[in-house]
Amino acid sequence: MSDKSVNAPDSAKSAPEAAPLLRIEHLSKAFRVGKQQRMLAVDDVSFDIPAHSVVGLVGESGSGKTTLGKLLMGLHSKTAGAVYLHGERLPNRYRGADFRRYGRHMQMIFQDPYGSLNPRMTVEEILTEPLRLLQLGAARERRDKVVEWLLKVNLHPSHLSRYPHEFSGGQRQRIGIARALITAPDFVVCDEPVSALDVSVQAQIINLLGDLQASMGLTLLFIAHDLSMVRHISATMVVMYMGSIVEQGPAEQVFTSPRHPYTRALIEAIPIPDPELERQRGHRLLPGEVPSPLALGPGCRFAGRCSQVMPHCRQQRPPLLDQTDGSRVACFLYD
Amino acid sequence: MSEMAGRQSLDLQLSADDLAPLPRSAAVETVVRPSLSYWQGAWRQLRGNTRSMLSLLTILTLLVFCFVTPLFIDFDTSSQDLTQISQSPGLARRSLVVDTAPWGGVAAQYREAAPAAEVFARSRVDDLRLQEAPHTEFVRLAWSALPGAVSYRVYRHILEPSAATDLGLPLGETERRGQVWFEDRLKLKTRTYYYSVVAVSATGAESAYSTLAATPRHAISVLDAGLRGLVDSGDPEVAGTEVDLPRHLLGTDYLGRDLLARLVVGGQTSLFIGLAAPLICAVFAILYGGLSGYLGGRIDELLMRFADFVIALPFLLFMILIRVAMGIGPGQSGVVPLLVALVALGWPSAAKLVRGQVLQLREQPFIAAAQLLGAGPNYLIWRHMLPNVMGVVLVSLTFAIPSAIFTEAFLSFIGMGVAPPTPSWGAMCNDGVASFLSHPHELLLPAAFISVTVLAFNMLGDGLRDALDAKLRD
Amino acid sequence: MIKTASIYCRLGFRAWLGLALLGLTLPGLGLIAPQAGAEALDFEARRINLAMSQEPPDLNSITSTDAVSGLVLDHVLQGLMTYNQQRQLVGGVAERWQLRDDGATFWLRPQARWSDGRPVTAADFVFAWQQAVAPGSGSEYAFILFPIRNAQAINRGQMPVTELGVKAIDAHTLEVQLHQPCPYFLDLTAFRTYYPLRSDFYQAQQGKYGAEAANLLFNGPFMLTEWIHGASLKMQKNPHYWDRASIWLEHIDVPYITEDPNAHMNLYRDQKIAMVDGLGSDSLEGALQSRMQIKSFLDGAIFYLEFNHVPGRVTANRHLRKAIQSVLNTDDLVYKVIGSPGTHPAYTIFPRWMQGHRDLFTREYPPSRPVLDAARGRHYMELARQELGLAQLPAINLLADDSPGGQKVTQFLQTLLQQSLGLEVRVDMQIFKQRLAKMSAGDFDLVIAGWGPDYNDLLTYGDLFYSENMNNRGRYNSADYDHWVRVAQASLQPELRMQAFAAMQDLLFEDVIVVPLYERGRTYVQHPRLQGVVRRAIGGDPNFNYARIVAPLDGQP
Amino acid sequence: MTTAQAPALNVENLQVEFAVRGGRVQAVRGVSMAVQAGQTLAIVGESGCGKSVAMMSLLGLIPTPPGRVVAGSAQLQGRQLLGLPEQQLNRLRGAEIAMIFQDPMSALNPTMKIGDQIAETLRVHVGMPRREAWRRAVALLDRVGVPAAAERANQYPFEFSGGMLQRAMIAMSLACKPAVLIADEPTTALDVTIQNQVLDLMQELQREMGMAIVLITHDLGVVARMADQVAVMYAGQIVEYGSVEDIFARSAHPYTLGLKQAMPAVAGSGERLAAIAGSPPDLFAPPPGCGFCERCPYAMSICQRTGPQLLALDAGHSARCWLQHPQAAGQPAPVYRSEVQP
Amino acid sequence: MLVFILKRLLSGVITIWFIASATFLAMHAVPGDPLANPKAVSEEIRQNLASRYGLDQPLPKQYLVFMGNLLQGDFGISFTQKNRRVNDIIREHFPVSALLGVLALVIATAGGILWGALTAIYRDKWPDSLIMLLVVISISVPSFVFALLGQLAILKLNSWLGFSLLPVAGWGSLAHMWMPALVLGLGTMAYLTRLMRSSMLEVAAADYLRTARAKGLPGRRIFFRHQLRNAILPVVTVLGPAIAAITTGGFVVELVFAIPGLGRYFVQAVQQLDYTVIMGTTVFYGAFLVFMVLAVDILYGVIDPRIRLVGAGGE
Repeated sequence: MSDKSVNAPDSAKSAPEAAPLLRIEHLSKAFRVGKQQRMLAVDDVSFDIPAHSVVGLVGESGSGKTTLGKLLMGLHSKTAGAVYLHGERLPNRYRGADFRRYGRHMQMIFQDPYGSLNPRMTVEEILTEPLRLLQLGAARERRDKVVEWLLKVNLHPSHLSRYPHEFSGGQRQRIGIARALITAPDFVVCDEPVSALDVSVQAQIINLLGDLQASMGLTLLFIAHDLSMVRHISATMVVMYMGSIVEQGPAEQVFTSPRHPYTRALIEAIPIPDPELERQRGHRLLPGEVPSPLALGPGCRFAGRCSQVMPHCRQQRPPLLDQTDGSRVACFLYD
Repeated sequence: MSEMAGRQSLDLQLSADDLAPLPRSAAVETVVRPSLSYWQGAWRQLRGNTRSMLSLLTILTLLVFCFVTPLFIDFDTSSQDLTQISQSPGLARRSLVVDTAPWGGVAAQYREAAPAAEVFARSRVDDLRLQEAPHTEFVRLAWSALPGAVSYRVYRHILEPSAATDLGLPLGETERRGQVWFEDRLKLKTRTYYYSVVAVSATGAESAYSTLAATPRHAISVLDAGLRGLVDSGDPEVAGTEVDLPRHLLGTDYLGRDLLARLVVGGQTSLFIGLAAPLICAVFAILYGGLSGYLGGRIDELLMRFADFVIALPFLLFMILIRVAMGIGPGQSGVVPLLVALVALGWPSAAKLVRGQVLQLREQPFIAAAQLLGAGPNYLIWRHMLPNVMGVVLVSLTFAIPSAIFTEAFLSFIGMGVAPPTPSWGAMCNDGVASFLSHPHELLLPAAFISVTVLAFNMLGDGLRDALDAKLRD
Repeated sequence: MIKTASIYCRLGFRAWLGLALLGLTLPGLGLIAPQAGAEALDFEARRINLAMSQEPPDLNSITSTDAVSGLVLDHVLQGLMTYNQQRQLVGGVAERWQLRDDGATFWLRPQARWSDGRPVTAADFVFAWQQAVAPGSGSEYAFILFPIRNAQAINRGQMPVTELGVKAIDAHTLEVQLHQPCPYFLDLTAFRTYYPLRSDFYQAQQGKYGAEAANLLFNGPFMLTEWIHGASLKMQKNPHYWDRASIWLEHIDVPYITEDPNAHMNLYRDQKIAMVDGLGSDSLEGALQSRMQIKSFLDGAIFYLEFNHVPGRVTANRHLRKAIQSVLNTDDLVYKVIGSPGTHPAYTIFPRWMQGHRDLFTREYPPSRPVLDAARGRHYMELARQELGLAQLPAINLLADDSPGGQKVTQFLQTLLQQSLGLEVRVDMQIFKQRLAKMSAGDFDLVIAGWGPDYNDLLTYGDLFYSENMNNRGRYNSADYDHWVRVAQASLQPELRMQAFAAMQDLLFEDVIVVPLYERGRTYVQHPRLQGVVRRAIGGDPNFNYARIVAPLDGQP
Repeated sequence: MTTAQAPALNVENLQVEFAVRGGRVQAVRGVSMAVQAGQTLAIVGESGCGKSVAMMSLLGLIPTPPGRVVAGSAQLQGRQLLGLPEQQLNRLRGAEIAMIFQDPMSALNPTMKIGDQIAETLRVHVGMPRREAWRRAVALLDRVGVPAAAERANQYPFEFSGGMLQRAMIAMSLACKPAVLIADEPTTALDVTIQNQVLDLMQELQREMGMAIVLITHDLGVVARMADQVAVMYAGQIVEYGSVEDIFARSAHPYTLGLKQAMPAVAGSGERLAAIAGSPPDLFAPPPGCGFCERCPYAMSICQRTGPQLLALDAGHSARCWLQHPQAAGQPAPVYRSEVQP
Repeated sequence: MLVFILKRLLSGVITIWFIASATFLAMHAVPGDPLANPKAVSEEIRQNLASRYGLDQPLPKQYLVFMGNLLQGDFGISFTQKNRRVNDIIREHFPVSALLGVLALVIATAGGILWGALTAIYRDKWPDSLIMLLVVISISVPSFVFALLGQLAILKLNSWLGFSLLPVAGWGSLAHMWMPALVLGLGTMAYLTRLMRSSMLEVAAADYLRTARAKGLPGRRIFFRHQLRNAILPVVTVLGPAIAAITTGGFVVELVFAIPGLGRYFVQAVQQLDYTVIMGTTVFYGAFLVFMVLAVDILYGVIDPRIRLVGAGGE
């Protein structure tokens, strides 16, 4: 575990007794689809995010991970459940003042490096905006701070007067990171920050994020569909499937010895960049696809694709149960 | 395949220098291209488009032509030059000043003996002559009396008559018995006319015709010339002198009004309506559509339903109705009712466009990012949404302008546009249609101005759309 | 990456062009469709084709008011009296007649028949006239029957229609009682409101009389056999018409209805119609170029500038009116602006073709002509200003309608008054009905008005400024004028009447009741082989009852 | 490597340019590669490196103009592909050589039934009658694992999920049993579990039909799983070429190494990722030297001046790097770590 | 789909109610007297007329009466066309406008698709430039000018040929319609050509077209089966507004070519303040347009399976 030191201060992992920075309790979000139907995008999700730690959230598309991130930020109203920041319950539906209030503490980095920057604003305007809106620092200092952050994300002060379209995807993502972090928040949701980027650029961003997390003592919720990426950056891993958590535990452990059949299938599906290993391991195919969230049976949502499905899996939903080692799995196999 | 290439490379001998490690460049990246904002970029793109630039130039020229030149040149749109009615485009002409005092005519000798009917039908008036040199103020004809004639019919043709049924315009019939003269004042032009005189007997029988050719020269009456300050009207010697009439570069209309002046001032009307209506629409559309899209939910539904209603109104029918319902007071130009009608019916499509854009923008991450920073609705709308909506609005505005100009022209054409004497290009077309065959310039000139304007705005719109699109794709 | 279309569809360009042309010419297949009766004249079938500017709005003779309906009605119906080819008043349905101070008797032709073969009887006239004055019919021309005893009271709803002074003595004798002596009553009976209606047929239509061709019964030379609204009309010779022998034409077809004068001209050029009426000065040149025979006639309409005489209006000031009179150059207006041959400058409201006592009225009593003098005009203006006690004369409103001809004159006047008098004139351009409403309400200072005759007597013009006449929109009120009108109304002495009209004419000039502008001449071209078309100011115009087609010469189309 | 058999697809010195305002972009700068029947060649590289353009130009799919194949030859089972007239090319495309694309949703005609789109290929190339073609299309859909194929054939693309669409796409491209299948990032838009299914399907079909696959991808994991041969492309050129073992176990180019080390899975958990700094050169004005030299941690001064040729290392393994020049043997070279954590 | 149509029908009915009310309001706001006549009418006669048309009632009452009649599909009796029911006027004249409009629309659509496709195929070559030049001319010249020129052209053609190939004006046979329809459809054709061109180019760059080429389909098949069909979709969406523009924009053409369409009646009715005809025409046109737009939407659904199968059921 010592090799984690670069990414997260030891305290984060070794002090579970400390109150979590963010506590999520029975959080749900339902969207209305059409006139009658409701779609549960996030379904009764609870977990803690300890201060100064990196929690990874993985799942396939449609698993509700981005919705969860937006719920935490107040960008969606909460259908049920609660989120506590430093023990303070966050409002269910945010108003302007709430954003101003919590904006200093919580920020978000977005997936799409193209859509996340206003194309009509210069880099300076984009980076000054958070300071101005949250009324941080005097006008004079703001510029210094912007320059400081520009350098921190490896951009040049001469870029201040430039527009987003003049930058490459990686550069834009770095501007996005600077915008989110310039207010020095405690907690940042990174919503698939690298999935739209090339491999070599992904590494740059991940490194940058890691460095900043360490130096600022940030708490990150790192949302991704790439398990190896999550494993690389985070201490804890939360796996979601169709709006619910199916497994949660230390990243390394979840990655190397997954428990939930879904997690296992997910990990097995990742091609390993080593031909020999790749050829050695058998490919157990996870059949089928993520079913429609609108027509769900009473049972386990994974039952339809699960290789170890049992009859009562189809009748009843397995609860997310704490395991002896502190991880949690929602599967009757571990009941 | 690769062996060959490899061998070539291996032949190359490397020196120690070659193998020296390359000094590391700074980690901080630089961008080489010059910085351009969205609008700068779009402008640069637009500038590269010859057609758009030509259109822009045309539009600017038109605007200068209609709005700036009147500041320096006083265009008189209402003064009527009755000596130069429906003049084709051309330059100044010399004109003779003539005295137009009423003419007493010439005396006739009676020859009472009426010949037999068939003799009368074969005979014709003699000595048909011009009493004075012909000019455009009047042509005075006289002839010898024909025995048995009670009156004479006078005709005028522009071609040489070929038969008794081809004498041309029936100018009139002499009213008094024994009147053997006639004064023609009907719209005379400087061209050759063939005058024919036919005698009519008491029984209504007509004699054969006599014909005379006359070519009037351009003239202006003493009275008129005096009124217009071309001559000193007190001077008795003035008749017979020559004066220079004012120039009408693009000719005149049916009241002798200067077409150039009317085109300039008409352009003000047309362009004003064409620009103002879409502009007001755009402003309203931004407010309405922006509000609708931003608020969303029930209000959005309600607002959009109303917009749909307005869209569903039969456009031209309602244009006419609203315009007529608004009415035009005495002396008013009627621009306001037209503007109101255009705006009242024109805003919804632009509003829906804006709403669509706002809905799209609302989902953009940068809006969410600003929201997270506690940006209020005002801030979001003004700082983030509006600048991004402006491009689309601008393009739709450019396309709305020609259609507004067309609508104005159409309404004026069917007589429901601006009120005369206010000129507008459409109203001028309406005026010109009647005389299209004889004086095509009265229709073609204003129509050409409409066409050029519409064309320019359309092409500019095309270019603008391409330019803005290209910038969006970056 | 640059994404563009590449050309991969290698159809030959010619194939495409062919396809495109095919698509465009597909509608042209309709060319094969036959066009029956499409020629302007048909000698064999005795048919002429015409175009009208609009379709007849109302073919019910008792309510009809407009000229287009009048044109049709004068072909298909006939009153007691009628006008012949020489525009003289002759017997129509009436064979003989007698006009007295207190009434008139008409003996009807026994041969007069309705188009269903039944005879036209005196009762048909009684019914028609009663209907016309009945308040429920809402006839706007009811007043024209007011010389008949009790007509006005009935129209006001004060008496039952049966009290109308008209009786059928027997089937062919009609007895009329007059309210007061009416020297022009015979002329009135040629007017459409006096046409007969057969009660059984009329009532069988249940209020739809005149709505369609089938809802009409005819006693005139022609029958309306087909009426496709807005598109076409067809008239056919009435086999039951009493004077059918003198009717040569078998068919009058109106296959085109359009307001666009250019379309009329183009149709004529294309030999589709036999006549184009109302040529504007602009179409003359083209007509001359193609050597068309151009004709003109005075259609009876007099145009004048009417003032609002209501006290309080600046135009009630005589000097202001004088000022306008002394600068209004009608010659320029007629010769240069209107420029239509046959249109004459007017100096009185009595047209030049109306008979006086022995000669034409205007020859017997030539009207005074104003001397055009801008200086004097301004002098009058100054006088008016002083009388009105104003520092500056206010802008005055010139009410006008939005017809093209109206606009021309309006703009001419506006500029003229502005330039020569410095009088600011604000044009109040309104759509037709709005202008009428404003005129009736007296909401104007100046208005360009026109008047067409209803019957062949100077009084149809002269009583326009009678203080009780509703058509006196300027509300001119002068005891003198009223006196002379009453003389002209009641007297049977022609000389005295002419003197009365002359007195009105003098007052018109002296008091500047209105400023006459012009007498409208209509210019038209008609097919050279079409003859006998009657153009007239009184009665429906043009009239084809006596028209005939000259046999084609060899080799001529 | 067997040389007895002629390669299914053999590309030599392919050069592709795009005309842009003010000049040309040299998108593909002399690419040579070969793939045998039943084998898979993976082309790896970052976006914009020219890998897709190279393959599309073989099928005449790049828009012309502005695109243009400047030079090179490409032989499909010994037949020249480049410069073929459109009609002859049409006979080969879809029949002998087929291609599938990254985003199946946009790559299928939205207004045409899936079954029709598959049957269309058969009708055009084999001349099958309509009904038979439809039956075959259903059978193909069934073969690629689309459940209830008969009904699904009647549906439109928007009614399919991404994974199913990609299966349909594969069915369509393999309908005529082509000798070569070019797969352009076929799984990038898909979730891992679905990617796994699709890759599996491709392998299965390859075994069954024996076609050669050219797999364009940026995911080294997919390469490791699928490829026999690998071509690493950078800035329009192949910088390293070899068997999959060569590339993974003995990578000879700093770029290949950089790509590998940038992957979190390779880097091992908790370790700092080895990012490649900077970005690829602008091919509008390619640098005179090595295209990677700006970003290369081992760059020497010659790299900036002269571009290296492909240097053969072993049989079938070559790299475009001066470090592999015999005279550069003493230089600090990239260290290859073979340990990959499972 | 059925639910969708029913829903749209309902909203169409509400729209028509809105149109009717708006017309009623606007019309009664027009100053002037519908009963005014060039010859003065006595007060009694006026009263007789007013009660005949119900104009003596208070405005709200008139509105209710009007709405009641509207529900029964009765527009009343014309003020100026004495004794004629507005329903009859519409029944007789609308088919003329509609026929002309349909023909114009057919010409416009067929021409637009054809020319648009042509320009896209010959992009940046001379046929493209030529057609686009014509398009640009067509959209920038007012329709009344075209109408006049069109008529003149027929006249010249006839006199050059020596016989009447086409009638210069009037109504009756197909030959009468073709020039007016062309003039009427010209603007829309130009617009559709532009739309089709850009749509074709957009589709040409679409991925599925690349797929089609990769499948080795012959050019013709790609063009017709893949490109054209998808490129026509946006054209279909604007057909609704195009129908509106064409059917209500026919005044000028109807006037110039002496065509007994409804448009002319409307202008006349406004000038004559013929209340019932104004109401009738506007409401009828409004209803017609509402249902044409609905029809186009349904047509679009038929052509585009994405709409047809998913329906318009919310987000």
